[in-house]
Amino acid sequence: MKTLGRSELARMVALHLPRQGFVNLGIGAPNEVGDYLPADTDVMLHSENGILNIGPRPPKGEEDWDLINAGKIPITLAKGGAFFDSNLSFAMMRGGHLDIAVLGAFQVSEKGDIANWTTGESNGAPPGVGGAVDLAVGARTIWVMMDHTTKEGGPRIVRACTFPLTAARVVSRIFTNIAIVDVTPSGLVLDAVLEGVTPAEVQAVTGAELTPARSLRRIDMTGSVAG
Amino acid sequence: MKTLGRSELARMVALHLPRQGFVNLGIGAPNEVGDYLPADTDVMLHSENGILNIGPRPPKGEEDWDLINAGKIPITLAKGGAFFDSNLSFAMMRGGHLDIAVLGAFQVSEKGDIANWTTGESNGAPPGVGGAVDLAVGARTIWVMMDHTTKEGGPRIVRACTFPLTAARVVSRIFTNIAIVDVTPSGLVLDAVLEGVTPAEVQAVTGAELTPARSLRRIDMTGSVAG
Amino acid sequence: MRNVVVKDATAAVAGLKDGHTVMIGGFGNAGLPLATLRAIVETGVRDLTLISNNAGTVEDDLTLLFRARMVRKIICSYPRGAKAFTDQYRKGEVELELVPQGTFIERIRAGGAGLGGFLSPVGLGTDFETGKEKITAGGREYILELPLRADFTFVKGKLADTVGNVTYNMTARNHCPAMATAAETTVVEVDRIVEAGALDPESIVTPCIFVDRVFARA
Amino acid sequence: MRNVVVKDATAAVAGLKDGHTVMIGGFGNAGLPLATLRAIVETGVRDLTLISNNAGTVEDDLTLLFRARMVRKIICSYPRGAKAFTDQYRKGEVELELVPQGTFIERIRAGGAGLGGFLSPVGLGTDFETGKEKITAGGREYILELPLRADFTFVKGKLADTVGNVTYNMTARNHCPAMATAAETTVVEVDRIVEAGALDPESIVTPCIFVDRVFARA
Repeated sequence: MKTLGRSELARMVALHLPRQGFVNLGIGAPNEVGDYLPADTDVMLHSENGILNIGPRPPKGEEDWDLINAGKIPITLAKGGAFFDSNLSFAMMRGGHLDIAVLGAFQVSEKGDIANWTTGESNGAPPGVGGAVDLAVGARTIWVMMDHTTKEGGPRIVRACTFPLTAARVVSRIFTNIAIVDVTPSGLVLDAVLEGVTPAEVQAVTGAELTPARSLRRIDMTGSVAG
Repeated sequence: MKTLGRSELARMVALHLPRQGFVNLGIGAPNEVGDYLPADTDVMLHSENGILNIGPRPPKGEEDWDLINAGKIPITLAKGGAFFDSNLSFAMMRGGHLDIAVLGAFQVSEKGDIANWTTGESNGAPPGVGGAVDLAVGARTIWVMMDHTTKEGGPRIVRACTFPLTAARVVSRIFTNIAIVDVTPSGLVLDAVLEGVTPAEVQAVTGAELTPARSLRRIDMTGSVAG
Repeated sequence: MRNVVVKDATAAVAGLKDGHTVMIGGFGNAGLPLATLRAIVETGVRDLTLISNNAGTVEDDLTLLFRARMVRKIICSYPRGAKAFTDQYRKGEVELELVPQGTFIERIRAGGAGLGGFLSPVGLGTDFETGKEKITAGGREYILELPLRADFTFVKGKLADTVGNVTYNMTARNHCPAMATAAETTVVEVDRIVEAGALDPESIVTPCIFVDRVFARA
Repeated sequence: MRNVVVKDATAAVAGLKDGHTVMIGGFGNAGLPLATLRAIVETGVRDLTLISNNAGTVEDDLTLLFRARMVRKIICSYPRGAKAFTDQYRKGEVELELVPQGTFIERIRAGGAGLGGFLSPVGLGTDFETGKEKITAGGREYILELPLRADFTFVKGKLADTVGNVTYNMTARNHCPAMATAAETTVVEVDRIVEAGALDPESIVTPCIFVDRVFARA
């Protein structure tokens, strides 16, 4: 089955962000969404280590290790940005001030439960959680961005998460490398499918029932969505 | 009976403050203590509306109404001072960061209970509390400064407060216009008496038992204490 | 780029409705958004629940709202010396919830920070524990204090940039930053508006995420 | 005038004892007081309870304390990628209390602000509610989270004045200001010390009341 590349998936998410609002891009793949925001976007990016309005990545050699994001990657501050302490940063999250958080996940359930901090199988290695739970509970809208299946081909969108939960009933939309799925009160709705992939094929690798949207949209290999 | 004037009482309290530390002077009479601090003191004055290290009063005509103390009186900022919001200011109080608070009071009990926010007899007027309770609970050491008796000559130092409490068991020392009284686990100790006043006379206008200190000190009419 | 500048105080109070809960910054006159208060009076709204440290004096301050009989209830720490409020309070026309000031501002912070409440030692053994749940934690007894939130917050800043970052002036900061976090709509009246990027990002006290409208006092 | 400047990192860690609880600021290396960490290693203290967001990496950071086997327990949010810690954790030689980061820093703030705890929605219905009291307030269920305090806090600032006021550098601010409020003794390692009055009083992040010692990183 064809799948979107990581960059194209990031681009697809970026194209779905509103023109303005306060957005937190999770560590890892979600963070790449920032690279695909239009230059004239009014979106302001937040990072939980105490910065609002993150600018483009710094040029090579101009990194400052006191100016990093939650993934500990060097960043820049855009015009109109601000620094603050962790208490205020997490107040922004827990207090519902962030419009959207885009998170990676191991599993999402049909009810919108998210499991993204541990698989529970650590082989004795210490677990880490960071700001994952605070973000999943706090932001007004939670989008997940992940591969549709595990490396072994098993489903990540499931009826009930088997991995330890990050938060219950918070995810509203799932962007994967083959589809866009909305979490609605009446179940999962298949909003868009990658070109060359059928809804039936998506359903076959999904662990919960998908209802195709009335007008199913098409994702092309660049991550653009039409229809 | 002779009594100390308001200014001399303020001076007496000032002379008892340590050479350094963080001190909050309550609204009203206690606030005048600041006028009698030695010029070279290392004491830093806090006010709950968000300032640390209050300087001398501003010259007439140079008042700035954005720079006031908790009594809404214009002040100045001393070198090394800082402004902050009310949350941090009350965290300083509640969190035990202030060394001493000097408070006015209607009544203090022999156990160190303080009643200083209302007499409970308002004739229908609204009560006001401000930061009185936070301060009485939060500062590490609570000193009270008040007239020894009511206008009618009744005691303000009592076995149990009859007015609504501000906080229970917090006062460690009481400075009055005729005496200094320490609140100890074994009861009230008369530490100093104004010249021309006898311990028996102090006891007569006190509503709880006073034990004279081993070496009773003498207060002169300027508020200096010797012995 | 985001731009939250509105033309004047009238535009700043748009959407304020009867029955709303309104936070107003300030300690005495420091931090009080006076142009905003005048504009609120012009709206003619009624039955407001006011959350502000004081209740005015005898001057043109929160007194304006009481004179115009817009307030049903006030939550505050120190309403003494407030003539118009006192008259209405004596007649039973306005309700008072008196809160120790540190508890007052911590409840507002809790509202803005998404907390369900906090355990405070302040008020134990006094009238201020009446009607409140007591909880023992770490071997000590505390009062459970609940968050405060509002429909609108109106505060006074010193400078705002066009995206909505705000600084304050000296002790006029007081309750304003916490209140700015705890309302559906936060409006900041400032002395002057500057371009985005003109404020030191290390010295911004209220980041723009909390701010919906700013306007310059005329 | 108050003067809290000490000569060097060795003087800064004086009084640190076996079994102490120690907060260390920083998110990754930003805000990490590295000279202080080296001085802590020199003291040879043991059985520390560490409160810090991370547990080091493979470099000279918190790893130093684990390599020297000084830590009995760590309270943190993200100890992944921490080689020395991980080795000891696997062998059961060090205890881990994992806390969501927002809860972590709010517990520290509660410790510094004299609160007995707070009600948080974070972690409900997850492993993070295990063993914690649940309290219903305002019709909603919350987890009761308890305060954290320490014997020593060590953080990294940008500038300090001689009386102990502190500013931070960009995202190196992170957990440092809250930690500075929550210890018996707070020590700040800075890039440079300036005279009292040289810092803008509006831009001081940690007022000197919270600070016991400052020293300039060599």
